[in-house]
Amino acid sequence: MKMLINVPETVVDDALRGIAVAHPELVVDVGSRVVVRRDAPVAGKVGLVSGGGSGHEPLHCGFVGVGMLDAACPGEVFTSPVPDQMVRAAAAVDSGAGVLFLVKNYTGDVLNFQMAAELAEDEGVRVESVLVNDDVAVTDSLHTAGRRGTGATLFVEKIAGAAAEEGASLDRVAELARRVVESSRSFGVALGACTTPAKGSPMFDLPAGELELGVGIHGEPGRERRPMMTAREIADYAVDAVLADLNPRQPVLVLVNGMGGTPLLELYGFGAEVHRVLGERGVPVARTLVGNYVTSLDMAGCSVTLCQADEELLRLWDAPVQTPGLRWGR
Amino acid sequence: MKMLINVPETVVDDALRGIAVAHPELVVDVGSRVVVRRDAPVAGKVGLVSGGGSGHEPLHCGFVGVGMLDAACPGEVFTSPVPDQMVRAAAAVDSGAGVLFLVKNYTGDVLNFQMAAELAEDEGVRVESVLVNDDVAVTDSLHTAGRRGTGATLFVEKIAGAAAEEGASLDRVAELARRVVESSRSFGVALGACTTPAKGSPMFDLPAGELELGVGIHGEPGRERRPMMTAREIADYAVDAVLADLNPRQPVLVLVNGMGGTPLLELYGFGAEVHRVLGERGVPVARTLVGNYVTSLDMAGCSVTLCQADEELLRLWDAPVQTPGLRWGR
Amino acid sequence: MSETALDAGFFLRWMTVAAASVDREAARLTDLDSAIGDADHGSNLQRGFAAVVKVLEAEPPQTPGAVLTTAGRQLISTVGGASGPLYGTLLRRTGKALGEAASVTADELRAALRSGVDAVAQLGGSAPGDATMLDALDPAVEALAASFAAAAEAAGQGAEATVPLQARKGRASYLGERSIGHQDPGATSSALLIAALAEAADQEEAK
Amino acid sequence: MSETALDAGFFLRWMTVAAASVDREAARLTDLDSAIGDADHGSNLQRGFAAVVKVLEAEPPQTPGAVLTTAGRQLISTVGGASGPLYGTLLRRTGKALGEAASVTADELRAALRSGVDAVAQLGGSAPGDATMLDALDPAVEALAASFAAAAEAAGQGAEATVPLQARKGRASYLGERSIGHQDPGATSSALLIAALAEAADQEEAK
Ligand SMILES: Nc1ncnc2c1ncn2[C@@H]1O[C@H](COP(=O)(O)OP(=O)(O)O)[C@@H](O)[C@H]1O
Ligand SMILES: Nc1ncnc2c1ncn2[C@@H]1O[C@H](COP(=O)(O)OP(=O)(O)O)[C@@H](O)[C@H]1O
Ligand SMILES: [Mg+2]
Ligand SMILES: [Mg+2]
Ligand SMILES: [Mg+2]
Ligand SMILES: [Mg+2]
Repeated sequence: MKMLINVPETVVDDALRGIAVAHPELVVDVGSRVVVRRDAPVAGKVGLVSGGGSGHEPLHCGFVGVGMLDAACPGEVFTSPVPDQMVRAAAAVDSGAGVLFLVKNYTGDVLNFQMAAELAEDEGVRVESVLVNDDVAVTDSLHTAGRRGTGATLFVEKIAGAAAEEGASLDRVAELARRVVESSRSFGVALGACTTPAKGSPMFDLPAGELELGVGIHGEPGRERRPMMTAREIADYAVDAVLADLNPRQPVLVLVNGMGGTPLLELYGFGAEVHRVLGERGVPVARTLVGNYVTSLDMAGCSVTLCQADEELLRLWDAPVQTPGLRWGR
Repeated sequence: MKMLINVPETVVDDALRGIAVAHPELVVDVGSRVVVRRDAPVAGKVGLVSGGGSGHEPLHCGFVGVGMLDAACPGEVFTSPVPDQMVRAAAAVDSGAGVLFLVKNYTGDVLNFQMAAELAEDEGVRVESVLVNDDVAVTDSLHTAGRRGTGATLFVEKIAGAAAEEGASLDRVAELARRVVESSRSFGVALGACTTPAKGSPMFDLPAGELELGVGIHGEPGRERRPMMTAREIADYAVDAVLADLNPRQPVLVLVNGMGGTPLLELYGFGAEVHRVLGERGVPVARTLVGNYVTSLDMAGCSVTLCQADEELLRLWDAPVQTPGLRWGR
Repeated sequence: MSETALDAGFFLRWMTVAAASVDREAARLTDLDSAIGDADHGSNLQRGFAAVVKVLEAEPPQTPGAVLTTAGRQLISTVGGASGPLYGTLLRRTGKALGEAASVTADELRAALRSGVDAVAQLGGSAPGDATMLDALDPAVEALAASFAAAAEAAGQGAEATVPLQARKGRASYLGERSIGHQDPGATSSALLIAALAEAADQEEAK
Repeated sequence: MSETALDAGFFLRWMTVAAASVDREAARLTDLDSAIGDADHGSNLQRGFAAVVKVLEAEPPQTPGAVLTTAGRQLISTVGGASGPLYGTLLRRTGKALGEAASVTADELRAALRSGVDAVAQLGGSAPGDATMLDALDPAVEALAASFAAAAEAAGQGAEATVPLQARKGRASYLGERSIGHQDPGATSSALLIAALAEAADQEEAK
């Protein structure tokens, strides 16, 4: 598998140097692997910190900026970052109003953020953590690591970010973030596997004419393999999987997310099918976002995330945001 | 090759329906294949119309909005649109101030826009056309169709769009657009071929361990094939190819463009290498944009576009823009 | 050359036969285009000629000239790409040259096709030898002086003669020397178009 | 069980042997992880143990406890993923339990490892049988009562015993029943770690 890289070992550092030149509004500490908005800490504002393995760009580094994250901590490709990064980020963004860690539910992310929270508190930073776990392909039981955090992370970071920007307290921002988590569910599908620089070959074998249902964003295989389906059938399947676990009584935010390797042309067509199913199921749509936001390197495929949005969440969703990956308003 | 589609025949219509649901600020006429900003025609404003084959998203439909295009005409995948579309678009966006056609230099686009211009003028619309031809991989001689239009299209649409938004006259906007064209050059590289829905298999065979230098954005093979190179080597090659044809005496706008199938993580790393070469060659950089903007379906690879920007071009580049694919300011 | 009068029915048959032939050969045309172009020539013409047949069936024009101008306009409105305006212009200009006569002779058709082909050359800024559709169309018009069959034969040979040529127009020109060794897709579809003309003439004779 | 006193040098050797073994087996660990995880376990530990060796060589700690707490801290700071905090905690807690003694007995090491392994279980919320590193570590500590060789043997068997198990913790748990039939990468690396301990002990005896 050919990649646009120098050597696998420097992929993340190289990307951080690129982010630095493309986004002068961010401070990129390549050595420590922390990306911080340039005006941090913002006086009186709760600091939002997220992070996780690299390979999901624009998540998380591309969501640092006004109205979203204050800092992001990128790990190696598909490997959660180490506590030192989060501790440093927390120190950089804490204005005294406390810091919220937004953590995708993977054992590695959970453990590293947990250690970081302890260390940061030792240094006098007040830290709250919110776990994002939206992927209905994984059952949330005692006998699993629980639902994965995937597309809903974007909703949580955006909405919590807007609240923090407005000056909400740490408890309030954390409560809103938890509400978004509870209101959001996702389902993902792969048409082809991704290739990590370290491995250099596709992470799983997907024969021609088959697709993988219920994939995560780390190139893990899914739970079921089926003969290839049309966009229409995939939309039916994914939306129904989400609705089996989320019964929206309010209009939903819809994220039609590309995994990285699927052309935007196809993704828009898929978005139309998602809207069609939602209409057929009687679910009204408040807002729709289509694009490559929570990716899995060059994986071909898509995911659907729904978030049932009350008026407050909707207002915060619409609030201005200015990051490399998400921008509107003002 | 698996695709997230229903049937190849409806791919463009399906995508247009998706664009309609995702972007209520645009009017999408699926039947006529014209995408227009909702407030068109804007009184006193020159109307900017572009278009071309589909498969390059967000170009062009994703660049319709305040500060950029007034309308876009998407053709079939990699096939230029038909004159009827441009005539309809021109009528929809003409406020009386005239319409500018921004045309990428491909025989099909040139001929269809040319016919459309004649027809629109017959209907009383004043039309000017500007040809974008930035790809240095193709020599511009009597014995070729001339340099292709690729990445510079984004610079032209953005800068001409900003001037039109400010109320510049048709002649003035056209003159600025031509200045951007003259000041811009591109070079593209493919690590893997793309697959069109109609063909269903990769457009050319690229053996493992080789890359294709000097590719366009239609899955055409390039001019030269070489053993695989590192990001560093590719940046050297691409930037030097551009600089052989453009000798910037002013700071440049840099577009580090992904072809669609290359992860953003890798693209940022490549962006860092492009900056390094430019530094080594003594070319100062004014602005850098990294991302998938002028794509070729799922082609793996990238292109580099430089535009030598005087103060006026730079000011217009920085002006507010609000489109699905490019957004900043205000 | 036969002096049979060619009426609107003949021209409708030409278009129908051409549409069927393009439909049958679409995959081959696209394959040729994928080697040196962008893999859409077959589907482009398939879409275009299907639309042509549809409009001609819905409201069959009454004169040879009207059949071709209608067909040409329809190609322009539905094909796109380089081939849409070029084939559209070929048929439109040929049709215009035929005027409003209810039927025309083969010689009149040949003269009209000449002006159609010249219009293609002018619009495309191209000449025979550039490895384009002109390499099939141009010799076909010349050979039409002898017979329809000779025209079809000349068009086929013209298409094959593009193989060793370096493309100088259209997308294939981007390949420079790498375009040598491939048959031009547009020349190939032009050969189909002229072969369809010969087939329509055969059917005419058999009547 | 031998009553040899194990000094800081012994623990430094353990870590050096472990690092070499992880380096050698990195591709295999990553392959196992790619079957049921995300294909990074090998490179994760390679990066981590390389950092451990570097820091231990730069400033070799003077006591067994300090060697292990330093190594554990270094793993936490460089590995990431699930295995970083888990292996880091294993070594840190084991090291803490060894206290500040200049040398320790094998029995003291076993007791310390017990508390290290318990800390892993607590941090991970996991138990033997979940198809994780605990399936190698837990039986290894038990077998250490007999000998280092027995511990290595038990860890290897424990790793193999994860093959028929359904994973209930970590990334592999997402696969549900599809995780059955694969050897857990973390259990495999744990077996390497314990084998490295036995090898260090062999070298100690050979001295
Ligand atoms: N300038 C030109 N003059 C004459 N024929 C041309 C010219 N440019 C392209 N063609 C013809 O058009 C054919 C390609 O048609 P098609 O694939 O449908 O359009 P596109 O190249 O836009 O994808 C070529 O094979 C060639 O025969
Ligand atoms: N909760 C847990 N308890 C014990 N061990 C675990 C747990 N979660 C994961 N592991 C171990 O970690 C290993 C995976 O490590 P690694 O691949 O480096 O991290 P990640 O899963 O984050 O990519 C698994 O094979 C398993 O042995
Ligand atoms: Mg990992
Ligand atoms: Mg085309
Ligand atoms: Mg073509
Ligand atoms: Mg792993």
